[in-house]
Amino acid sequence: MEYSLIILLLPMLLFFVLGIGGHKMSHRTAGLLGTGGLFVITALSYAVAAQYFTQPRVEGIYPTLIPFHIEWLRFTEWLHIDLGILLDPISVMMLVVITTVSCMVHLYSFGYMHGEMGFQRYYAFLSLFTFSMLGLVVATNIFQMYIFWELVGVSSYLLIGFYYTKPAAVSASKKAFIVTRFADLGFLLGILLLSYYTKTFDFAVLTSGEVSLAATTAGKTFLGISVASWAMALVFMGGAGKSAMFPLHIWLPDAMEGPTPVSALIHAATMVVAGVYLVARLFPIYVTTPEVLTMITVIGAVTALYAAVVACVQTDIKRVLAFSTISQIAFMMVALGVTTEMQGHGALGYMASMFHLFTHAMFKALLFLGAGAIIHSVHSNEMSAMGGLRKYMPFTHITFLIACLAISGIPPFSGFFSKDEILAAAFEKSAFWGIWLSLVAGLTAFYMFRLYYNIFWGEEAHHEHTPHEAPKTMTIPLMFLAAVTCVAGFIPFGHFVTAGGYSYDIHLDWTVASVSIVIALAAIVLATWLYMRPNDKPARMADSMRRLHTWAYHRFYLDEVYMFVTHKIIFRRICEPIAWFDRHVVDATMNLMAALTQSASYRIRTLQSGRLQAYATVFLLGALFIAFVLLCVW
Amino acid sequence: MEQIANHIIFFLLSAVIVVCSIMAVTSRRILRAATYLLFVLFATAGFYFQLDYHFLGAVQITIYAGGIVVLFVFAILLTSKLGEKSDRISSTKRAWGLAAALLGALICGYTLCTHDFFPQFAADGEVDMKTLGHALMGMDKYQYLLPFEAVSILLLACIIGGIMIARKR
Amino acid sequence: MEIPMIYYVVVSTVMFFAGVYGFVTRKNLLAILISLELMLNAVDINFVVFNRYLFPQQLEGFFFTLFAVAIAAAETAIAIAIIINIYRNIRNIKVDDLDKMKY
Amino acid sequence: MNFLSLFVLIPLLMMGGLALARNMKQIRAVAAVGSSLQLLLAAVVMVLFLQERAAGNTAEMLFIADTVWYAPLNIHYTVGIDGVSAAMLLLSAIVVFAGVFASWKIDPLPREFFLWLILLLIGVFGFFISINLFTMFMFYEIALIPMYLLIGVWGSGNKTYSAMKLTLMLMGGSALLLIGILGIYFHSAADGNLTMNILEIARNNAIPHEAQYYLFPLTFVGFGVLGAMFPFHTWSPDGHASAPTAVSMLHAGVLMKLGGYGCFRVAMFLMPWAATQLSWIFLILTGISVVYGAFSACVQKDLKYINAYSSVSHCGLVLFALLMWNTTAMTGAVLQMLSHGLMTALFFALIGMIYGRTHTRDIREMGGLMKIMPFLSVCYVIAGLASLGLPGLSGFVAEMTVFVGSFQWSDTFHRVFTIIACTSIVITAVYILRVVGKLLYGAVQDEHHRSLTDAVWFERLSAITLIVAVAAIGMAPGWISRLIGDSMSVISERILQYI
Amino acid sequence: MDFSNFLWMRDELTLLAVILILFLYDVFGTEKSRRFFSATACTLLAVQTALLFLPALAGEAFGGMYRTSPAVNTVKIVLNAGTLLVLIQATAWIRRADVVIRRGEFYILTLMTLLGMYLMISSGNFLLFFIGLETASLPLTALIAIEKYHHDSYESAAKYVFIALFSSSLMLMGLSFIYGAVGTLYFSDIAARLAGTPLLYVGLVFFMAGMGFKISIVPFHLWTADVYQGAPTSITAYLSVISKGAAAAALMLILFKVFAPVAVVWQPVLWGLIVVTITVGNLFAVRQKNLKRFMAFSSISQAGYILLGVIAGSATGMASLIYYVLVYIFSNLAVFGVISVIENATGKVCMDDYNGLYRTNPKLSVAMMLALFSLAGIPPFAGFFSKFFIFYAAVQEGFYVLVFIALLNTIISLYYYLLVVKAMFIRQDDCLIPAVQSDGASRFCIALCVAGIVVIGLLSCIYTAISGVSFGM
Repeated sequence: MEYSLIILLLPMLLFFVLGIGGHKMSHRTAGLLGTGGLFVITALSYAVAAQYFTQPRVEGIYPTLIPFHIEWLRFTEWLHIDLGILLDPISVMMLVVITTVSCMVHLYSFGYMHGEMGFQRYYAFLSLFTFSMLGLVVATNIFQMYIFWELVGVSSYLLIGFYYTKPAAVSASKKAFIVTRFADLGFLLGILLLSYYTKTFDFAVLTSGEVSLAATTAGKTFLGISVASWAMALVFMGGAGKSAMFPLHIWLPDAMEGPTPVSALIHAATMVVAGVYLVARLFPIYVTTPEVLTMITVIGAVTALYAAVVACVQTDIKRVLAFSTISQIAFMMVALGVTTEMQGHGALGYMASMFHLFTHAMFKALLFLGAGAIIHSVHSNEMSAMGGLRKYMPFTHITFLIACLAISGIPPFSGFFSKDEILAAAFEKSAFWGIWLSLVAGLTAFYMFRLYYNIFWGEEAHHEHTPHEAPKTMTIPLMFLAAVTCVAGFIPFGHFVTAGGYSYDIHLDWTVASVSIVIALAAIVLATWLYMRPNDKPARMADSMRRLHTWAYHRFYLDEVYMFVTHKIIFRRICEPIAWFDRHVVDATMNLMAALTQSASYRIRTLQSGRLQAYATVFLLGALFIAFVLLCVW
Repeated sequence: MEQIANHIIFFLLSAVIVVCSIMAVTSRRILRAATYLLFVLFATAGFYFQLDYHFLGAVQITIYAGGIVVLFVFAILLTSKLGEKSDRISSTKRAWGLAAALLGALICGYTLCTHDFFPQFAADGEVDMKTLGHALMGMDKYQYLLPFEAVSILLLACIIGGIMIARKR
Repeated sequence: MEIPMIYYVVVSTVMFFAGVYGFVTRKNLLAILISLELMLNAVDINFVVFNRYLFPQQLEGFFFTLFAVAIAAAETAIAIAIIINIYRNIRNIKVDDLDKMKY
Repeated sequence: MNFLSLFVLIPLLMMGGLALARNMKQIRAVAAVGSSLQLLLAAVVMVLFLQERAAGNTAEMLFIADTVWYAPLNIHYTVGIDGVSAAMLLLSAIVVFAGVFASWKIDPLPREFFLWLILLLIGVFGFFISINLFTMFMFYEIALIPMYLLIGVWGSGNKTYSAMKLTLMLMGGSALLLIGILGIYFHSAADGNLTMNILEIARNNAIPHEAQYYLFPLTFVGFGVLGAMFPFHTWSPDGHASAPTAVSMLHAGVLMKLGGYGCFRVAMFLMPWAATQLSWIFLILTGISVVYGAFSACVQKDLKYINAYSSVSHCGLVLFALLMWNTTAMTGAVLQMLSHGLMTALFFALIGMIYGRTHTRDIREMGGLMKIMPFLSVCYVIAGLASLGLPGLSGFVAEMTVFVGSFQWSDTFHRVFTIIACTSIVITAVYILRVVGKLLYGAVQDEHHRSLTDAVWFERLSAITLIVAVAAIGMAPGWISRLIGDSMSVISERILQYI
Repeated sequence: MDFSNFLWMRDELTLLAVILILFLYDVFGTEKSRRFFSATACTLLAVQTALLFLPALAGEAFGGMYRTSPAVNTVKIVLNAGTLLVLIQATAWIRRADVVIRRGEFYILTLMTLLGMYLMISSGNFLLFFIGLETASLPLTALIAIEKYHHDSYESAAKYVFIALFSSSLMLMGLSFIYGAVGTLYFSDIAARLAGTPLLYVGLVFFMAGMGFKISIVPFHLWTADVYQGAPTSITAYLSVISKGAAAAALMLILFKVFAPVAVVWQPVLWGLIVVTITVGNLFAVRQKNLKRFMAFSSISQAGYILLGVIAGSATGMASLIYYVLVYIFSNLAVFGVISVIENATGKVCMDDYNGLYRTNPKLSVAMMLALFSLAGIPPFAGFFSKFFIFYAAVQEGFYVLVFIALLNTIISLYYYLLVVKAMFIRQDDCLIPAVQSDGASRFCIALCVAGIVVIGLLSCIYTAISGVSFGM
């Protein structure tokens, strides 16, 4: 499968071509080049997937393939960064997800970004992102992953800040980069710690159990926690940053300042699940550190609830979707967190997580692209500017509804199946997490339908010009993704991707499923009652929970806390004092030495009084002084 | 007896030297200072005679007393009015001067007094002129033709320099 | 010759430092020069006395004094020439007028 | 005299050419041709070096040539290069090449400007090819003094003050250095065969421990001043801020590297025992440098100050990594030198070009330049990304090598300082993005700026040269890392045998 | 009488012949024929300098009164070269109407002081040494006062002569103590009979004070600034390099040859003097505005560096000292050459007057700058090498701390040298000094100095040659 290398190289080539020569091309050429390239890549990755999954299993699992591999940079005898392509079930699955969504987004952008300034630049960045993301998922070692991890970070930065004249976009991009960078610091330290003890970066070695982190760090603790846990927790910190886990999630809602297709691609479907992917990739090690898995579960659960609550009261449709994304990724994290073993019953969560990753990518991309179409036609992100759009935008309406149903967990849409597996896995672990997640699932259904009704039903807002259906380039991706959403649930996912690699037949646990369906339906009904027709019930309800509403609306003031910490503490209390110290203490010391010399020079000038006799006196006294000293010494 | 006379003369000369030296540096009338200097120089010549270095005493009188002091007197007459008294010396200046002089005298005196001189053997009478002449005109060790020539160049240079500065052009 | 050598030396030291005192305190340039003569003369006594008492077999101190006297004369001559020149320029020979250049 | 001396000879010929040049055109021609020749030579030397190594020559230094200079004092002119020197020569040649084009329109007194610049080059190149303490020191000082006039005459702002401060502080460093070098020389052999040849001193390994105890700090601090080690870095912000473009480029890009180079080539290589005993002090200082510079850069308002503090941080990392002794970290240090040299030269070139148009360096007075001068802005972003360690550009390679190397020490002291140093990657991101955000993005602050033009050909050439070099190291670091690692392992092994 | 003794004095006699020829020329030459006086003087001195390059003699004459050696010969060559440069440089100034009448005296007296210095460094007896010293300083008094109607000139002459007399009487006192303690004035005998007694030490201190006056060591330096400022620039140049260099060489010879057994005494003394000299000289120089005064303090601190060679007291120290003096002569004379050209043309000697000099007088500015860099010890100029070597010599003998202090002082000295460079190259002024058309002699002299500054360091043969003779010191 050597041609899988092309999947990586082609987008890189496209990036260079579009980045360097783009401004000389017409929009059309650039767009066609980018989109065409993506189609090729998509086709190739489907081919890879097909070939990979049709190959015979070895001892019951799909073998891990490394079709391409070079040493890139050698640090020590045993530590070296390699660049290569690693194909195993999850990376192949991710290849498919990424190329599919990316391809759709490329196509969609052709319409969405039509006539925008910097159209070529946009496609160049998209190519860069695709390249980086693909590189990330096929990484053969953790350092390669870190490299592409940083690259997706920067492409995300560039794309969020695409409208660089908009201050909000600029600060959002900055925020996104710095927050994830901070998380990456943890990731890096985690890598260093991990590699210091295991003496390798290689996934193959790390996950195959050739070296055991637990064994090499046995007995070593720091602050009462074992070094192995520290390492894995730090690595998870990187994942948490990328995947917007509480409390590092704050960048993601702001990231919605980027063009909507970008949000669909990066901030919904692909990059944000990198954290989940990372945990999944290193799962054989995580299994050996249960306390870290517990931490992941807790963080995921808290994030899921938090994001869902906040999503209920947001008015900007992209923000609702952003919080929904956070919440859904948290679901995946929880699913991984509740996984306790590599095989057997306890390994269900892993599969569920990957499955949800897959389905979520599709329907969330669909939601974002739909939202994009809406924004494209009403030129606003605010719900208040929408309402009753179902008449004007039928395709969008239908596809959006499908996505909403999918995310709410209504069968037979894909979300139902994957979410159900997660709930089942959670219940497997403990009823507490099961109930918690079921509740959050209910909230999800509620806010999604609140969104849906507010956009397509409800009171019709005043439009300056009549909203219209999006062009073909935009609706085709919508329809494609909707179709996928409809059928994806029936993919025998457990057959392809499981923790241990062994085939696993998904069978719905109907008790769990029926409970979740009931909760979801109840939530939908509530939303319908509240939002389908314009009325004052929502306002009254908000009034009745005034404080909760305000706090939720302001995202529990977490941004303000961050602002306080960064500006008031880091800038005011650290940076400025240091800069002051540098100028007024360190530098002043140097200047003081010069000033002292000058003043000494001024003080001793009277020695040179110009008077002959004073000179003679000094002369004589000098000689006498030396003589005196000598006499005293000898 | 001769010893006593020697001693008396020595103390007389010493008294003249000490007193006149001090007077020479404190007298406010410049011409008197020059006169005191003359006395000091004479007394010094006396020392030389007493030490049986008659030639040196003669040189002292002719060059110093006869030459230099006369030069001084001419210069004084040229540059100051008769009977003019110089201004009083400020007390700080005097204090510095005294301090420097006393300190110097103390240190030098102390060193000289505590030094263990080893007189090799008693001196024997006068140095005869022939020895002197040979020493001055010889080129061996302890003979001084070269310094003699060198000093002549120095004197020539000083003459040229002195004339250049002092003449009116 | 029973007079202890140190007597001479003490006298010369007194003379020398009297000269120093004069050099440092007098205001008239000629008076300063007179003080200098005292200093030079004091040194001559030292040489002579050392020669006579300590190392009489050679005449080194003797000749040093002889040449020192000659040099002193030359020094005096050139110093007086300078003083005369100053007098010609500013009509006095006070040392206080010679402190234009300082610091 | 072997062909390495050409590195000194070509600049000399250039000076001759400049003296004869009659007009601006000829001056430029001389400068451009000379710097291109120098670049070519550096590349050729690199190739020859690699060939020789490939042919199995494993001597510490290659192409050694030794000429007696001052026989009575045992002073020789000795040249030779190892992998690090070859890399530094190439770096210098690249930066110089870019610098010449960046100062294409220097005004006033172009001839004098280039003359001084080239004198600086003689110092830099001479330093890197020398393996004799005396010649090393001589070239080191040659490189320092032209700075005074270059900043004083062609600089901006408070230039005389900055120039004086820079010169005096660096001279202070070299004062420490001189005594250190003489001390090393007089202890260089136990049998009386004193030598100034670094290789021979190392071979003799005769410097007594008590002498190392004071000679090591002298030489390390002496070079450390030029390497902007806290608290001796304060010449750097003012100096860089006032210097003209090409001088900032050369100074931050190449000259500061002399400091780091000297630290390991002289201080650590010759006095390995003291290095093991004393480096903890300097580790603390350089660890402080790294974060301190970065934090300071966060609140600066002048573009050049930001970069200068960033240089303090990055150069601090160089020394920090050197003091970790192991081959990986030391290799990382040299990579960081190369990387910082290139990207900071790029930064200063761009800042100079922007300043030349807007006549301000205050980031509060600028904004939205991306729209007005896209080429420069994109280059600036690339430089920024290189600085904050984006994979694919040189900064990443260097930093990661440093961190991985530093992390090989498992005691708490080294761990703590490694982690402190690692945090700089976040702080760097903060200040780089802050500048990029304020300067390039957002709305145009000053309406007059709308009429400004983008880069012209020589500016583009200058920037592109550097970007290509940054990207080349960033994308294919293997060979250069191997090249450096081979040379650094000699030094690190010498030190490691004492612990 | 064995007149062959005089054959040893080849150098002195040829110089004396030059002086006599000039004397006769001055006395008997007509007004018209004296136009060539300067040229003749320079040529004759050049010829005499060339004669110095004859194979050097080594030995004693006049029963040890006079001694010569290749090292001494080398010092003489260096001094001669410096004097020649000064004379060439003075050509323009001495042609000025108010001093041209004293032209003959100028050359004769200058050469006589040179002769005095010859005697100083090749004497083998304190008597001859003292005569040489006086011959080297008394005519200088007349030379300083040569512009005798200028207040500065006679003020400085008065200061010089009185301090000179004071110091020589103190030195005589010291010599008398030494005589009293040792019993002879012949160098070789002193060295043989030396015993450390307080009397000897006090005598030694007074002797060093007297030499300190000539070299201008702090605290015996106070006359220096005033005299340098007041004297005509050419004389200042002569004082600052030749007189100082000769004295330093003589001090080294005497301390090392005569007082080597009591080195434990004079080395610490010298140690302290060096520190104080360099530091105080530098501190004073920092604030100076008048360039000649500035150079005076600079020369004081340079004297401190020169003494490093003395304190080292080794063959390397000797060679480094001679080399240092040679380089110092070239550097300082270049500076004074420029100062005097500008002073002759405009009468300006203030640093502020030099603002923007590069605009109008680029060549002079560059010469000045190179010379200042050389003085500051910046490579690749000769000053760097000479400083390095002298530090080398001192460190070789273990004077680490001393060298360290000296090195820290080089920072201050660099500061004030750069002040001048700053004035010329960086500062701008409305009233610039106009373009100065200097005369050929000055130009030649400055060019020679600059060539020396650039070349001396890079050509190792000069140092090697000096080093080769200094072992036989």
